[in-house]
Amino acid sequence: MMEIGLNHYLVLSTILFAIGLIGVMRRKNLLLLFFATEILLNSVNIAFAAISHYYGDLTGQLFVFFVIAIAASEVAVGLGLLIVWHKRHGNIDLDHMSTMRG
Amino acid sequence: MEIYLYIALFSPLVGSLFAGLFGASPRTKIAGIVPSLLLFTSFLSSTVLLVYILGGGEKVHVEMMTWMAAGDLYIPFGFVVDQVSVTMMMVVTLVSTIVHIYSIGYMDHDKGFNRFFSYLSAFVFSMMILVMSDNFAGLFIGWEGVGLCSWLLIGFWYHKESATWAANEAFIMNRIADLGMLIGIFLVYWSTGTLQYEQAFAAMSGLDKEVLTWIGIFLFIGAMGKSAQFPLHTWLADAMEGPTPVSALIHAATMVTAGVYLVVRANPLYDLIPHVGLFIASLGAFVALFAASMALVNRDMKRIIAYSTLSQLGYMFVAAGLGAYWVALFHLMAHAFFKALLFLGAGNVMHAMHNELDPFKMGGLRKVMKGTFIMMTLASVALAGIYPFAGFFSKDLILEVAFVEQHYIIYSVLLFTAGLTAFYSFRLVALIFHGEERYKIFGIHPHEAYKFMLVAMSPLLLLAIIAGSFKMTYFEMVTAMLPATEYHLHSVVTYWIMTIGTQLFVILAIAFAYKKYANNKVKVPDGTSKIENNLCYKVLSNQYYIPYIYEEYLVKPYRELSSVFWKEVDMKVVDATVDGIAGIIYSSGEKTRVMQSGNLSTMLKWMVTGVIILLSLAVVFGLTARYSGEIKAILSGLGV
Amino acid sequence: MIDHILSILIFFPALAAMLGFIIHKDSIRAYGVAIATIEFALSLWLWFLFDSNVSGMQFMEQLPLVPSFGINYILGVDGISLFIVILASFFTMIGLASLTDTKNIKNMIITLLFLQMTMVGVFVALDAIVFYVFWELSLVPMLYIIGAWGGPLRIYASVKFFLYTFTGSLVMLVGMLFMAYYYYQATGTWSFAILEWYRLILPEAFQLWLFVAFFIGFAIKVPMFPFHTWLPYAHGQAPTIGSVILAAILLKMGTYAFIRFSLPMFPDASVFFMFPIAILAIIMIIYTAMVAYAQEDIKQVVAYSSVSHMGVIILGTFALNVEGITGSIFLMIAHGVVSGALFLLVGVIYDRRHTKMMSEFGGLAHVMPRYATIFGLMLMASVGMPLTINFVGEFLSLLGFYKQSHILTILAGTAIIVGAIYMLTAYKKMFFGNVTNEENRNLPDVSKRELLALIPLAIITVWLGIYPKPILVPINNSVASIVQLMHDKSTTEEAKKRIPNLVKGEDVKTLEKEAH
Amino acid sequence: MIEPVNVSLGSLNLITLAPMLIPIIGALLILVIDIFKGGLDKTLFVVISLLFLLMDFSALIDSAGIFSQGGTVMGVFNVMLIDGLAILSQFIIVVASMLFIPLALTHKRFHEFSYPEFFALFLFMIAGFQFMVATDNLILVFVGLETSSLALYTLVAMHNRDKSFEAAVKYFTMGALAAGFYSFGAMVFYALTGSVEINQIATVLAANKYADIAYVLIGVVFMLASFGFKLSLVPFHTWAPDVYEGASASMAGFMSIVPKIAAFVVAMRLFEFLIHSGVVWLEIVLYIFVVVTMTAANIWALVQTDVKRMLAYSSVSHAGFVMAAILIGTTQSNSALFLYWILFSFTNLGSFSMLWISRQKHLPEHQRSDHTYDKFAGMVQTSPVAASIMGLFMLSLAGIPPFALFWGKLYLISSAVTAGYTILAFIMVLNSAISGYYYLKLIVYMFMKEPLMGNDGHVYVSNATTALKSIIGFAAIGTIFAFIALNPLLEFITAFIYNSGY
Repeated sequence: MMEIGLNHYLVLSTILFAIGLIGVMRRKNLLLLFFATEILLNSVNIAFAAISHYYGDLTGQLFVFFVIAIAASEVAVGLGLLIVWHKRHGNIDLDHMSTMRG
Repeated sequence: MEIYLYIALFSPLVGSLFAGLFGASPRTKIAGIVPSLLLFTSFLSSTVLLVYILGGGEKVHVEMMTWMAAGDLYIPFGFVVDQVSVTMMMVVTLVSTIVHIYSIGYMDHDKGFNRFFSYLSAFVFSMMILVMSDNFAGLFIGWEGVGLCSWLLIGFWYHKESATWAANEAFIMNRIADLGMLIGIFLVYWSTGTLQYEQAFAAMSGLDKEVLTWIGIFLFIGAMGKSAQFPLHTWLADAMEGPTPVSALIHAATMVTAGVYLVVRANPLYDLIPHVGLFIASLGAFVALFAASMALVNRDMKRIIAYSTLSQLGYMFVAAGLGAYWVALFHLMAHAFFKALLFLGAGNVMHAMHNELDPFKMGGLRKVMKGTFIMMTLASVALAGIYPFAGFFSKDLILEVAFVEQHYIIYSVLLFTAGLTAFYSFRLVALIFHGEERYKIFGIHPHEAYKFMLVAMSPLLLLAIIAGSFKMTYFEMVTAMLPATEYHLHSVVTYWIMTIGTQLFVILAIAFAYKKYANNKVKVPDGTSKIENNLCYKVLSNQYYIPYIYEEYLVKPYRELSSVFWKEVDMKVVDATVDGIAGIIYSSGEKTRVMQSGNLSTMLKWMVTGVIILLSLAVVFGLTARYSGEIKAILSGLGV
Repeated sequence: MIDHILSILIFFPALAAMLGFIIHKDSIRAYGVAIATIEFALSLWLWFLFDSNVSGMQFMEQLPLVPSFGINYILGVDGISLFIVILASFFTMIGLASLTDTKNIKNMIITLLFLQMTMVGVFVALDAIVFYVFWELSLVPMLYIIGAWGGPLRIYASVKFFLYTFTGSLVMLVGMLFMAYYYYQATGTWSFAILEWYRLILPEAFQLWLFVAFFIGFAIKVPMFPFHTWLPYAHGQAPTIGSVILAAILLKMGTYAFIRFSLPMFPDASVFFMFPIAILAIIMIIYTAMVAYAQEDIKQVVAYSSVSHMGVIILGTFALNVEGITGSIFLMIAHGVVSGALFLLVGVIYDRRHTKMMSEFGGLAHVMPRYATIFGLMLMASVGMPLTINFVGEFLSLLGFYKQSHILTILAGTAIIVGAIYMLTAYKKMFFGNVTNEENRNLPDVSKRELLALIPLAIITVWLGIYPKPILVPINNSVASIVQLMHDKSTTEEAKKRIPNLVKGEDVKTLEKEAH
Repeated sequence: MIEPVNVSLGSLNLITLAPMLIPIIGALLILVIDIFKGGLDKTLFVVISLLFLLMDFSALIDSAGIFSQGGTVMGVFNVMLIDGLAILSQFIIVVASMLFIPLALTHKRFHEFSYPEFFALFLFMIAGFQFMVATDNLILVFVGLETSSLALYTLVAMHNRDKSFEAAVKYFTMGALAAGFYSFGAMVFYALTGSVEINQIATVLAANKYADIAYVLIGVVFMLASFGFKLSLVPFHTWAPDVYEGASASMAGFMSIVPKIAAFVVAMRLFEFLIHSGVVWLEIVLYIFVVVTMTAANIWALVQTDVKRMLAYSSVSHAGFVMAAILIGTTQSNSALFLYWILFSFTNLGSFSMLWISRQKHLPEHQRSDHTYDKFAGMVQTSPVAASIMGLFMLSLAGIPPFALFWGKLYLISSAVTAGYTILAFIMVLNSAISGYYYLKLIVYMFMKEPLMGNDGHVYVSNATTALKSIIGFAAIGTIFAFIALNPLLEFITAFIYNSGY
């Protein structure tokens, strides 16, 4: 049985982060894009928690709490914007969102 | 005596300014009379100075004020009246007084009358500065001043394209020579530390031969321009576009002799560099022959006289180049008298003939223009150097000089030229005054000039006849300054053989000219006769194609090159580079602004791309740091 | 008041310009002329108070601005700058006096007064940053003048003028900052004072690149080949007054700066770059003269002729001896007067015909004899006729450089030939011949107002040509001190040899003076 | 039993928290007032905000006094850090905000100002920025960053136009990604050192001699990306032009100043120790960033047709310019950064305010965006004073002496020269030269072109009130007479920077 160590967590975190990044790049739907950013933040949370445990230091977990809080408020703001946008335009597609350019 | 110096110098200026006041007003006689009177005053003052100098007086030297002073350079407005300059002053003031008076009549009907006198007096003023200055810079002021006035006067009839063209040509060609002069002056300054004649010449004896040679060459280049020596000679013939009194004064008597004056003035320098002197003499001899040959076939009365002037200038340079400065100066003086006379006579003829210049279209004018006929004939005799006219004394002397100095080639060239001179002079006289009255075909009714014009010319006539008799007085005076070399042939026999031989040769030439042209068979050439299609004739009448060559190979390329410089180089290379750089910056903005597509997805991709680039840079850097040793080894293995 | 005369000279026009905003536009011209006249009188007073025998700076003013960074408001004049200041105020005055009616005349006059402030400021500033401030600031009014009152390509021309000069001077700024830093290293305090910088002896390597940095700024301003292409556009498009001031004063900033900065600060580099710069100058002289010859627009002829003449000024400057530098400074003034006058003259005909193409004219001498006369005089001055103002400068400049190189001087001397070629050709095209264009038949000759500007210039042209001494003496004294400074500061053998030592010569000269 | 935690209030040093607490209290107060009585006029909230900002300002002066006597102060469990950087940047933040708030007093009615929440959010945002700069704890930085950013997104969106929403969404999404980068970067540092305090991180890294340089670099990369977003370094700048265009001009002006100085301070704290410890990679990368940002933003600004968008790119370029100060990392350059930013604030505030007062509610047909160049054509003929002032700001931005920004550039370039970055100095000046073009373009339009048909000049001041005019006047005077205040300012800044050990 393999011992699950810090490195595994970190790798997991990195993989999740990469997934988040890819999602950020690929998604054309605003809502899914927000999901991708949540994945990003949460991947970091995993790593923080693991490292915090590794060092036996609470700072990391403190960070995690703050990240969670911030992610929550971000979602609030983001969804608010999304709703307004949807009300006005009837879609949440990124490709329709390019009146300003150049 | 200083007061006379100032009067002599500044009266022409006052006259010029006075006439200038009337510049814009309609023609008024007073604008001609006052400058003439002032010039006469100047002449009188010069005479006083001459008498004073002749009486063994010290030379008069004044320093009016500082002109330029910078660093070690100190240039005053200084003027000196010595034996050399007083000679020139006499020539200048005398001839110009006469020309002024003559012009009152000649320019009678011209609406630029007032302007003309203003220019003419200004010219005299510049010429006086030129001859009286005690330093090279002052000389240069006069030098350029006469050039300016010459430009104004040649282009006096500025509505004529040919006149303005000739004026510009004269100015520019003189400028080329002036550059040489200027460089000569610089060289004088940096090698002697001063531009005052006295100190500079005194310092020259201690200078390196090479430096002196260069000074001599550059100063002579200046002289070549003003005195229209080959290859800068073309302007003189074209300058005949100016009113005839101008040609008499500027392009015969005074300005063109400035070059000779310069060489004479710089005699201490040229004494030190005889090889340059020899070059000057050779060039002079060449020009004498060259110009005379062109005069042989020319069909423009004034141009013929102009070429003769050129030819005579050649004589003067021979004398000056061979060290016979006083002879050069003497010939200069004598030449001024008879040549001015010749020109003024030509002016009368022109007036009579309504500005017709082709002697072939005249003929038989002696009946209507007796006075002019006599004067021009005598002037031509003097020019040809027949005893006892002025030309004999001065010109034969030059031949003697060449002979005594054992430059036999020069001597023979000059001798031959003397014959040519006689021929073309009398060809002109014959064509104008003798033979059939060809002008009648053209419906012209010639008339003699005003009396007072002829009277005004008479002093010149007198001098053209008797100037030779002043030879010894002159010699005594001027040799106080110039090397007093007397040129005596070793044996009296040789002397007589030479003199008589020369005279005979000249007379023969005259006779030949008369025979050929003073008859009724002379026709107005129409380009069909055999002689006109002769190669020689063509070459000569086209002035050896030199003006053509200049036009084709200098002027045109210059114009085209200028155009290329502007349109191709300046606009398409220099400016386009600047605009191109700006354009590249701007267009790169235009091209890359698509990066800002406005699409959020793209923007996010850019951010991630940024991170990836940074990460890969980090990896590269990390690897480089890690394997720096190996990389170095590989690189050194590759010979980097 | 005497203690602050320079500040007054700088800020009086600016203050007046501010007040000008409240003046009604019908009386603004009178106001402008009055202000400019007072300014000119002040500058003459400055000359009156100026002690010609002192070679150093006079009327120094000093006020700390940013002492912690070594920036101080330092002013002073010496013989080199005095006359350019007077010239600046003079040209503003006659420019305003002869100003023709244009749109927005109020803006124009206010702008000109601001421009005057910057012009005076540049020439009296003795702190590099203060200098730089005025140097850059002068671009702005000029930009406006060209851009708002110019010809069809005015915007292109003005922006090009601005950006080109701006770029160059920014490079110069880096040089200045490095200079200050070097001073800081040497002394432990920051300073931008030019006179302090004079005391530094820099290693040659530093001198070389600093020289280049400064050179780029100055060369574009002058403008030297190949940085000159903004000038024809600027001149071609600018209104008359703009061209006049540009040619008469603004271009002189570059050459002045060479003498104020490059020479005394980098003597070794000056010697090192002497020949390359001289070659550039010669290219300027000959090449631009030829380009001028090819022009079809009379204003462009004058514009390119400016470049050509600036070449002689540069050459004189890099003669690195008293004769040459004195000559080049004198030529700056001379060229200011003459080219200013020529641009005014072109303006005269432009006002009448609204064209500057020479082919449109011909035979003007018949119609406008006075105009032709004054033009002729200025033309002769421009080609360097002795007894006109230009000759003194050209003669001394070339004379000076002859000491350094014979061949190059001969090449540069062709200025007097090529200059004559294009000028005479242009004159011939415009004034000689018969009146071919009917529109020219009834042109009025120069008016009183135009004469008001032209006559003083004509008088100066002749007067200073005959009697340049009152100007030459102060210039000479100041230049002598700079040359001596350069000699003392130079480190290389070559430089010591090229830059004359005047101390030995001093005794000889006094002896000579006694002898006279 | 759990021991009661005894923490004396004195050791908490709550005074360090005072400047942040004041705006928060103000924000809460506004919300409370609104709860009790809705529909109050915006002037009330403007005044309240101003008052609280003033109090904030005096609290800052207090801290400045403490700092200048006793040096750096830590407080609240060593989380708060009051050093020169913190104080200077807070000064800039608070003063700029005070100048910004009155811009709400427009002549026309705009949607956002009718909500009291606008002002509350604004004050929260200020507090967030203050937190960001007044700590070296990465957590608190993160909290401050996000507080202010989230408030900012909302403020942008409140302008209530299509473009504003689009801008807010873009800004928000990219901001979220940047937050992800930030937290990842912080995680890496935490993993390496076990600490989230910059001081600690520096100490630990130095102690093991940067053994894990590769991991450090990864952390740095993510931090760079995060701050690159905030500072709009190319290629993380793409939000800037769109957001500036979408936001109201006043908000855009605000964004070009305040958020960036906060980010600069954090970047300075984080990157300079790395550079100084010899992370050459960072130096190279920053060099590239500086050059690319300056140049690319400049050439994009060249081709803009809208003034506000041009100013957006110009702000990006200026940010790149100032980033050079962090790269150089000497006391002089850090002082130059602050000096530059103070002077830049005046000028940029002025120019955006000029745009703000010319804001129309409805665009005419031929006008494609709010502030096209065409709109300003011939401005000098109809409203010469406004045109002159706008021209002044443009000249200042272009770095024409003696206007404000010139001195900033001067000092910054001097610091580059002094530190041996001569090539960089040349690149900087060449970029200044390029930037001259687009600033000049506006001047050309205003002064040298003929006005468009039917433009009576009213449009340029259509939105002006006394308050707005005073702000602009203030900015203009500051721009012109900057050189008078320069010396005290420079001495003050240098002393603070030097005493903070930067």
